[in-house]
Amino acid sequence: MNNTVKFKADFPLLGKPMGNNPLVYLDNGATTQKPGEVIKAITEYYDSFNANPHRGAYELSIKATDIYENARIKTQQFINAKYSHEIIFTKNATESLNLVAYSYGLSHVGAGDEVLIAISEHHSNLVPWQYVCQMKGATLKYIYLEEDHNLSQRDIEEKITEKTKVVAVAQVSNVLGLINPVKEIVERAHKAGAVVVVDGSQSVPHMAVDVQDMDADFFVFSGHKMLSPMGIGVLYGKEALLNDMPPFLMGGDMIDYVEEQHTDYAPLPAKFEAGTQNVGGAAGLSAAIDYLNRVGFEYIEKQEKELTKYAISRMKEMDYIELYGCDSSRDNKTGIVTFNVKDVHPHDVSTIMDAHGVAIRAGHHCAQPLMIYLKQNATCRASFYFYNSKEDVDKFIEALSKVRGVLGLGA
Amino acid sequence: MNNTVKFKADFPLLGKPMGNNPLVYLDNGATTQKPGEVIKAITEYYDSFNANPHRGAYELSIKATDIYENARIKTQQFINAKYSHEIIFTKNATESLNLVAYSYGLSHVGAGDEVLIAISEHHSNLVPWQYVCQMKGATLKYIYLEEDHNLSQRDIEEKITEKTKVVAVAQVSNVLGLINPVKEIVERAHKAGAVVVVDGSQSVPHMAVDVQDMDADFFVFSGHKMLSPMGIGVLYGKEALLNDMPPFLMGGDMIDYVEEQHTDYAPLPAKFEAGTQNVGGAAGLSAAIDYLNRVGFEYIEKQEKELTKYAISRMKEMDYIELYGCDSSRDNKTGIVTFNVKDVHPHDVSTIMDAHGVAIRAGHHCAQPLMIYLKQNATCRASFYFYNSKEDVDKFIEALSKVRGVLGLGA
Amino acid sequence: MELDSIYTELISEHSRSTEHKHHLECPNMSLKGRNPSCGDEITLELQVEDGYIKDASFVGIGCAISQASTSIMIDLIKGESVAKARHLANLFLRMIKREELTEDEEEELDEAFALKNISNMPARVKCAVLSWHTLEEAFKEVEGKH
Amino acid sequence: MELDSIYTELISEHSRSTEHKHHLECPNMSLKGRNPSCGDEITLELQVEDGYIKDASFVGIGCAISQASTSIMIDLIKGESVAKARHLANLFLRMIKREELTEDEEEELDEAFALKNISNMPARVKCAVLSWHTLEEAFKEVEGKH
Ligand SMILES: Cc1ncc(COP(=O)(O)O)c(C=O)c1O
Ligand SMILES: Cc1ncc(COP(=O)(O)O)c(C=O)c1O
Repeated sequence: MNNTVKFKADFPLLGKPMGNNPLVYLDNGATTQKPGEVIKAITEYYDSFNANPHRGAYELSIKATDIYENARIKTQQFINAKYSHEIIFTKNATESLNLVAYSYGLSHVGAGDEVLIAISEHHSNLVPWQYVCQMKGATLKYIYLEEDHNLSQRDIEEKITEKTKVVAVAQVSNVLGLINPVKEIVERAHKAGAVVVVDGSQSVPHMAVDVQDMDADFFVFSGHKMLSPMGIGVLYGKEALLNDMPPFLMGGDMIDYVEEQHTDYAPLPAKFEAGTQNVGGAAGLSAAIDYLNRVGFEYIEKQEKELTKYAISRMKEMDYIELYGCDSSRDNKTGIVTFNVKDVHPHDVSTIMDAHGVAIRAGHHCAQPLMIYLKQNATCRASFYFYNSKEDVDKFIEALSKVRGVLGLGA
Repeated sequence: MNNTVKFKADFPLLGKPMGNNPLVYLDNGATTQKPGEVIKAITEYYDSFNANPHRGAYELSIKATDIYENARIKTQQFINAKYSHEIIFTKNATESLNLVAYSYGLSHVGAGDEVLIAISEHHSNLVPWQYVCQMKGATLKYIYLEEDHNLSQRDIEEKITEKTKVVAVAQVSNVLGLINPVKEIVERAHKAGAVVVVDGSQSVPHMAVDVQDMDADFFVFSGHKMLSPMGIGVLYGKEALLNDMPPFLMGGDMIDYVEEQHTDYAPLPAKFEAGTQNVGGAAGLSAAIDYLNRVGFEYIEKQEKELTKYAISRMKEMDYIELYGCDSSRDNKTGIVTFNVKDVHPHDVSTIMDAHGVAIRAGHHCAQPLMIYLKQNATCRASFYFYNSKEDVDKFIEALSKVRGVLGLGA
Repeated sequence: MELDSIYTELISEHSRSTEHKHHLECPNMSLKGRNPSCGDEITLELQVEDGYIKDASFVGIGCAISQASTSIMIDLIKGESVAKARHLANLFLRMIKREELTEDEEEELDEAFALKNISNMPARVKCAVLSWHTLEEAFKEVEGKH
Repeated sequence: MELDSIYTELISEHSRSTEHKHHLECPNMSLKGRNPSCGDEITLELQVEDGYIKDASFVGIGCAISQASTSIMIDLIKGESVAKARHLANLFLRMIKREELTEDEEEELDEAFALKNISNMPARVKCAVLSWHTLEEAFKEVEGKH
């Protein structure tokens, strides 16, 4: 049995047919499927350990607290944070980014300052910074792209200045699938006195990440894109920064003392975790990290690289396919392949692929400024995960080759 | 087989022992246990329908969208909202309250204005209003209590004035367990031109709620306190108010058009739901509403009332027990019983009860201003749900009667 | 889902047709319709005189289904009274909402009836109704001005 | 969890004892310790002369475990050198963190060793260590001033 067959068997949904066809799931950039043991971790939590953590002195609540805090420690180790209290649980990467924008952004960005982001950012790492700049009279600047769709080296060198207070950039763009030089960006930003927010939504699931080595000030990601349930996300922040920031969501569990007109906030991490947290989600995240560690990022990266290389080579044989972000000269391509079929709208492509059991994404991928920049109304995206196989790519290519025919266009 | 035995069998965790004793779970005010069919709804979602909703044109994503949007419609019907787009999903009641405070509060409360809340509010409906008042130079005022711990009628009559912009009050206090006259408060507030935020965290799980009849402007609650998984909460808001409000969390899925320097936000409900939502949580919430509808609030209210009456009568026989909120003259008591054991700290009470398998809460219950007002450092709380039985109360009383003895105090 | 029940020959042909895809010389009505989630955008141009649609055309981008639906719609409404066009829009939107139509009504929709199967594809419904909604909105705006 | 391994007679007695629960006449050190989640609050008062703890007492409210732990601690440190008191605090906190102690060290802790089982009750650990932490903090503050 080869590896992907073995892995696929761990995922209940991947064995299910889609209509009359076996499912070929290639929308892993949007969300991944969940292995049985992650689903079981959720079930077990509700079957045997469910209670409100932190709030009860009874055994059940202590167990729930353990599960929750162990998930924090596992997450800390997973991205190599220095302290577990630098890990804040949120509901998704979007909330994590909003937390940074509201709490750090609004209190550290002022009139005349600049925030620098990449043109390829996901809306979740873009709209909050628009908001901060509008509220504060600051300027939002963009890093544009090279010919090969990598971030412009010149922009990185020239646009980080003493005016820059925050640089916010994805480690991997969810459309272009290219690994950005975040370590270099962090180094330049720190020299200029700016903090760097790294959006790891598309990197953490696919490659080993070390936030200390990268020296990111903030780092965010979503559980659901890395085998975990929905409703759990992560914000990493350096202790000193988090300590200095005002709280964001306010309410139960994030306070030490509340009087009628005054509140003392709790220390990290509680300070940023208001209200009852998603312990079932944290249990799932723990199980997902265990699973990923067992598969190993060496294998994950290798498998995704092979699939991507193979898919791109097959697509290049089809002269009516346009590719984006697929010609990087830097050996930094991940498992995301964005493309268009000439004369066919992406939504028709995805409908036709769907009829063949192949699930891909079509649209703006929450990156409209990038679409405008690429002069595309919309694009198609296939995104792989380690459980995808060469056969999946073959089925994808086969379905793709039928698209124009269905619409009465020549091949 | 009597009803509670029947119901208990639906809840996997309620059949589990706690140490050497069968579990008597009386911390339902903190979070409830989940019936097997809710747990199954989550499992089924991840086994068979998991995808990112709204974002894909393929079948799986459409199914996920259906599950998510059906949960919205079910929630609408459950609290009788006028439109399903008046239902915004959040991660918990705390986020819902913060959304209202940040989005409505910061834009509608100004210098010299007043926000009025009850002294018995949960920190989640208190600290955000402190924040709004501090940011805006407004004054935070309090409705204090009558002798019998109901909200002061005089304060309700006198403290809602033209200066009042927001009244925020729980329908049921999580410490006192008394139903507050929210309909009357809404009427008075509307006459004065104020909006009313009703915190339904402790009411929605236990009684039929009709937001249109109550005429609340905003209404919030958490799924996990009503049989649902953690990580899903609800904000109801009147369409016109929500339409006028600026967005809160910003990012994917809450936009129509994003340009480099400008964003058009999506219409309701998407406008307030940024990022990938907790579809598994919504699937669980749907199943929980189905379950509650089948049990019926008539039964739920009756059972909880009986248990409470019985528990209070037994506790009144013990002259070393002090009760809070248990002498209302208004027939408005719910299944929450807050008390202290003379000369014993609540944490010792709860540890000793726990050793007998009885799970209760001890502490400030996220209501420190109320604790200060009641001149209590902390209190104990037993909170019932419909699956609790008279035998549970007996075991609770039995354990309670041993507390002082364990500490070498006379009975 | 059966692909050929969606991308029928008729729809494919209309989707590629450029017959109505141009600017009018002297439109007296023009309205933009947009589908944010698809990035689709069409502008409908009408020349309405004495309550009749003398001429109609469109420009813009969109998927095969929205393009075909627009082309078919213009075929149908050109030369008809505004009242009739609004009636047809109403029928079409009801059909897509899966409301039961009479046989006569189905016949009235003519080629547009070929889009009925789209009602089974929630993700594409927006594409099929874009032009018809835009038409409705255009007339509503005029009405509002009276 | 066995209740009698927690609420032993010794602990119950100390928790009710008022021997050390009063203000000192002339304390030269005093520090507040608080447990926000319990609402517990003690103030430790010390009279330190020539590196020795001449007298010690406390006031405040708390659960049986925190009161007993405080009472036992004061018994132990009264009359001892500051160095010895800090050494004992260190031993106690290590014990509660479940670190292995030698038999000698266990003996040094004397009655405080009776609180060892609290280390199995995560929810109550904070109660047991409150006074010891406060003691540590008090000496740290003094140190800072030199
Ligand atoms: C009255 C009341 N309001 C708000 C909350 C906060 O709910 P959550 O912690 O689920 O956000 C609670 C429960 O803790 C509550 O009892
Ligand atoms: C690069 C990137 N950033 C942020 C997000 C937002 O993640 P979520 O929707 O889980 O909040 C996504 C995924 O949608 C993404 O791909």
